Amino acid sequence: MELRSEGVLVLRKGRFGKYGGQYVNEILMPALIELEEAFNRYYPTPEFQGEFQSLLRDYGGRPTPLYYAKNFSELVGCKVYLKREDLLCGGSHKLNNALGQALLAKKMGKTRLITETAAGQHGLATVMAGNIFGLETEIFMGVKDMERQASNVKRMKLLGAKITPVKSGAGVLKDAVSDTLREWAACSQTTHYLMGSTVGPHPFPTIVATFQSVIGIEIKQQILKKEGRLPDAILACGSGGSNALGAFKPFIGNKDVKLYFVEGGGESLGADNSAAAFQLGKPGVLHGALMQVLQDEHGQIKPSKTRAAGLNYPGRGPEISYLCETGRVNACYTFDKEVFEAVKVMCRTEGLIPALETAHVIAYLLSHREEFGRGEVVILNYSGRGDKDLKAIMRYFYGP
Amino acid sequence: MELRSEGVLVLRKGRFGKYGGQYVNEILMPALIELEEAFNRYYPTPEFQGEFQSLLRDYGGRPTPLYYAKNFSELVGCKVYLKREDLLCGGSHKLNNALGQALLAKKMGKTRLITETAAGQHGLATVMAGNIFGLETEIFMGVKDMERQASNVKRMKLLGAKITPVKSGAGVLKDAVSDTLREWAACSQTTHYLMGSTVGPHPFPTIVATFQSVIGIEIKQQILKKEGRLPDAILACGSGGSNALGAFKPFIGNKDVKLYFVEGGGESLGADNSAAAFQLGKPGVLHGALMQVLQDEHGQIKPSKTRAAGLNYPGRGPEISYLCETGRVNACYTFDKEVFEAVKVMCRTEGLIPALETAHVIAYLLSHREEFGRGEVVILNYSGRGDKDLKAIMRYFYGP
Amino acid sequence: MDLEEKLLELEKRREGIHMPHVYYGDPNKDFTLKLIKTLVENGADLIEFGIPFSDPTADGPTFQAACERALKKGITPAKCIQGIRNLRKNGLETPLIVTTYYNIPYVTGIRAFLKEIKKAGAQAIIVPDLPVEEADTLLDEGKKIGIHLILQVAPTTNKERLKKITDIASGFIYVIGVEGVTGARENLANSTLKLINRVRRYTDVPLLVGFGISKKEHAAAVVSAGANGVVVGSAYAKIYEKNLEKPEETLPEIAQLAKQIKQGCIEGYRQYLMNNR
Amino acid sequence: MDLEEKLLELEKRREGIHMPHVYYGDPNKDFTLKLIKTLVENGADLIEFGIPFSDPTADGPTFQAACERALKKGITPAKCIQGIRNLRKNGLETPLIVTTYYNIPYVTGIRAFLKEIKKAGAQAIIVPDLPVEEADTLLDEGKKIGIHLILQVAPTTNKERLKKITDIASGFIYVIGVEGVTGARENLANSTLKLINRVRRYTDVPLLVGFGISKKEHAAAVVSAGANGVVVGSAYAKIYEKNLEKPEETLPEIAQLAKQIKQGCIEGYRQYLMNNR
Ligand SMILES: Cc1ncc(COP(=O)(O)O)c(C=O)c1O
Ligand SMILES: Cc1ncc(COP(=O)(O)O)c(C=O)c1O
Repeated sequence: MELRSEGVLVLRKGRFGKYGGQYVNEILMPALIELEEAFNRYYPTPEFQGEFQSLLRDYGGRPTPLYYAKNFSELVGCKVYLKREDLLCGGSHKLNNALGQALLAKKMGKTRLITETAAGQHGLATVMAGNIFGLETEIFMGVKDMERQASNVKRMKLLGAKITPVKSGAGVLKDAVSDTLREWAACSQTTHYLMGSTVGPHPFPTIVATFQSVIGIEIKQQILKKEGRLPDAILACGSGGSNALGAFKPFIGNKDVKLYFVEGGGESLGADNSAAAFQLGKPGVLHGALMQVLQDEHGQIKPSKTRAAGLNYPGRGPEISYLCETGRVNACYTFDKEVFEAVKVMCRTEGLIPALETAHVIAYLLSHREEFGRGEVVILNYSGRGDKDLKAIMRYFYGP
Repeated sequence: MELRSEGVLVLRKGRFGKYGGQYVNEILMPALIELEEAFNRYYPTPEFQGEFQSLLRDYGGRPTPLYYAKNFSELVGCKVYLKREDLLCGGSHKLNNALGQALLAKKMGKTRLITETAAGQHGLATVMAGNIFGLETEIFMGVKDMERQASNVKRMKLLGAKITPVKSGAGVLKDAVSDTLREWAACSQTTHYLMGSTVGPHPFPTIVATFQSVIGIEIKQQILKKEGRLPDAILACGSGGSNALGAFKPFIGNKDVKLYFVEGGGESLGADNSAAAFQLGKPGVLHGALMQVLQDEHGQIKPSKTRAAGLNYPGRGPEISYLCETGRVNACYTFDKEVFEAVKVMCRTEGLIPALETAHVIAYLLSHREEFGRGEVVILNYSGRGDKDLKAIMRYFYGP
Repeated sequence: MDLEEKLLELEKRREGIHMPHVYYGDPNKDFTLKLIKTLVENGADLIEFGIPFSDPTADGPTFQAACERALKKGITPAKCIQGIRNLRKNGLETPLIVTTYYNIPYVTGIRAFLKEIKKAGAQAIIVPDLPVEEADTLLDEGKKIGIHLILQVAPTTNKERLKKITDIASGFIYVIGVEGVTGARENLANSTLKLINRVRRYTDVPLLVGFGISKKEHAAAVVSAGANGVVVGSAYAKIYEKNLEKPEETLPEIAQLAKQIKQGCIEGYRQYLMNNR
Repeated sequence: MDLEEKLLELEKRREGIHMPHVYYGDPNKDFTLKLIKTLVENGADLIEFGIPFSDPTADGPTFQAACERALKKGITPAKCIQGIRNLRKNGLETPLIVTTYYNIPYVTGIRAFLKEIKKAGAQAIIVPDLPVEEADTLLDEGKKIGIHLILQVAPTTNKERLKKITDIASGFIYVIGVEGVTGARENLANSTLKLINRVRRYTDVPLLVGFGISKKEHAAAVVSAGANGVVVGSAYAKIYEKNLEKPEETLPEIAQLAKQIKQGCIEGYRQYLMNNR
């Protein structure tokens, strides 16, 4: 059976090219099957759509604006629009997915949500959505991430989430995902794992991309209204790929729209100093899916490294892995130093403090101006605001 | 000459009943006159409106949603809608006014903005707007407020504002306003004082209320669409009154819509422990206008006290003073303790962390449920998010 | 003595006018009484008698601190007015010009307040936060009661406003020499001298220049440029605030500055006459 | 010895099967070799030979730590396979069931990997993150090469899946006794016994129960309930991890537990026969 989902050839269910699959323990298979069935059953219904869309609008603040960044455009020389996911309730694109999955979990009769978080944005979105639907939430978070995203830990705690520190491994996202999978194995009948990005076993990548594609759908309408034509390029940062796929999917078939996926270069592309899985990784199986992943020659997964907690994951989701493999999406990266400088540039030109993750696309554009012609219309998916990173940014520029 | 502006009788220019006026040094009079003329000249033009409205929409994120808070409604027993000014770029309603005035300043050929801030929200909005229009910004902030709203100080600094700590008096908003007026006296020909609330000499109260009334205009459209009728009540917190007037003004003539203005009760209504100027103050002249103000029997202005920095001002703007005097608006208050508890309730029911200022309206509704009938439609102007107050809130609930 | 008489007398004596500005009660009442005595004995022609206000937005750091200290000591407007009475009782003849912010007379009631200060012995009032636009009540009541409202003009005041202000001015006009707030300044702004010329074109009412005057040379310069005199405030306060424990010890230094300023006023007038021969 | 032969032999001996699970190289290679020797000498019938993986998502804290220690010591899959060779060279006859996560064979290539472990002397493979849906390649290649893919069933596995899994199972079936991850548990869940019954209805393939088994009583209970044996892993690791400096010192204690578990398996079988007379 051949399926075409938004321009991507799907040869086998849950596969994007060779990527994807369901590499999980038998314990979890029934939960995945149940989830897929529930998604197929509920998602297309008018009831689900009604409830979901009205929450996105009234609670989340959708549609988010597409802002023509005049000052920044003058600086870089092309016509730059920012898709303002930073204005979404909670401060990043994560709520699109969290609301959708929480609603689904509610319909499935689950009473509890678990998830992992790195930047804290997804954890925050999950507890927000959980509270709305009266679902308990438990958030797994690496101890290193808890430290560097301390303000989001506070927010989640205040909202009533149980926060479980993950000490194993390097105490970062990869380890938190592992522990959440372990917890899910113990409670999958009552509890939904609200996966935070387009990673993990099928059907998660598809579900998350579907919920996030509202971003790209809005971009298309908005840019047609503003420019009367499609953009020349769309840039998004990412690790798992949820904000990128959200923005890209409706444009996959529009071959003239160049798509750029910017991952965390970290300090350098040298050994163990980076999160650039498309530069340094190869296909492998992690956390339930075959994807591009940082690993050594023996197949041991390597920890990633970047100052942006939300990009600090060694794997790239199956769909973005496939799209980069086929060349439809350009895989790029920027280094931490450029990223911090990009934060400052956005602060000064447009009065906006971006999240460190988001600053990767800004940095990319700043250091690759020559790739974009003067009249070109370039859209940056502005995935989140920098409130969570305030401490790190201040320390970077003004010392401790 | 009798004017009717949105239902308020204006007997004399810049007066609301007896309140208002222009009690400033001669040095500043020319700047006020110039400002009034510029506002009258530019504001009604399609160019100004076009630029202003498109910034409000694309940069600010307007319209902000009107969210039916189901869980919170169930708790309090009436039908509660939140007007989501917390979703506005920057995290509060302040940007509505800052964008408008900065655009005006630009048209007037000013090169610099100065202002005062307490919660930091207005300072933040001012530097955002300043950066957009390429105007330098200097923010005066009381040293006590700088401490308790430290995260907003960081944001403003990062965005490039010059921040001038105000040590005089109690190091709070009142003192910062005084110092900004002093600074303005030295530079009014090149610099615009971007007044942050509906206070100060004419034309500031009118200009600010005009820019903020977008809130109420949207509320009216939204509630008519959602409920097919006007609301039974609208509640807003305030000190100067900008978010309250913004929400109220389009409803002043709709006598069936009850309007509640909630000021900061502080610790108690006892001596020097409160900011409840409508309870404890009387008419007086401060910072350029006649208004309801906390003062001793000799006419010395008394410092106000509340944990909410943004409500910590001894004066109530002229228009809200008038509306409360005539009884059109109910002047109410809540105490700090109730306010913190209200933060928690909103966190748990709706997944939203409100600003301490905003939590005043939530607290009022929680402690006065009996005033609102089961079927009644009540709108809370949800003026800002609590990110800036995270530290104080955490300390209140979990200790230092 | 009546204000206008006094101004006329100085005019006859061909002297520039020296008006020190003090805030009553800083750091205590007794000191202010002594301070005024010292100033008058050393060349003060008029006294600007400040009633402290909690939020003196036209004042710089020196006078803000002065107000704060006085208020902390429990000074009230009533006590200030009592101070005026005491000065008169002690035989002071120098005209007293009360300065305070508008909320102080407002809460008492404009008429009542003016009557009280008149009865106590004041001749005029300056309200730095009361532009002509808001001055009707005070003007009217002042006229009835016999208290001059001293109006101010500033470098920002345009032609139209200058005309309006000079038209209704009585007593003298307070020329704010710089854009900003009160406070001693090192140098005199060039614009101050231009401003004097500009105002002079509209009126013969005496012009006293204030804000920033702190030296004999300043006084000489503004008077020679056509002003009738100077207001000196923060410069005096800066002397005694160095020794708040025993401010009396600074009175000789204050006396010396007062003499110099007055000397500047006299020399300035001489220069003015030479220039305009 | 061939896996099926061994299982048959144990069946004939009317003994429950005891399969300890170790992670090779924790805390070093030598110890693991000694550990396996000790286990075999004290009643291990099969050995589940774990190749450490960086992200063992089906393992609890004990085995996570074991993997982490081994990897820190530089253990690689190649070294593990060398370990199997060494065991065989030293005369070990016990069937070896390799356990590892799917990425390890995936990066080598499934066929190459299976060939290598076969050549080294392994009989079967367990891949905890490989459900039947993803197992085709490994099943096919395993069949060709002669490596059993040991499939798992869990408490969450429904009828339909049970049928599907049991239909293609070979060697034995690994019954995951609890919802969760590996790790010694104090008590046996009631549901474990029910699950054995449920699976038994679909297949005659031997059933080995793992996850949480840590005591003789557990072994006895599951075997008497109809399982063919038990897998015990973390319980052994928990003994030597207390003395990682000299883990050899803990071998006697491990030997004792191994004997007890085996005793439980034997008693359980006896009980099973009595129950089913
Ligand atoms: C603001 C922001 N942008 C981007 C990301 C990256 O995630 P994804 O690749 O799923 O979009 C994160 C993750 O936390 C984030 O917080
Ligand atoms: C979130 C928020 N709400 C309310 C206020 C009160 O100001 P106003 O009375 O002008 O609306 C402030 C002031 O800083 C604020 O930050």
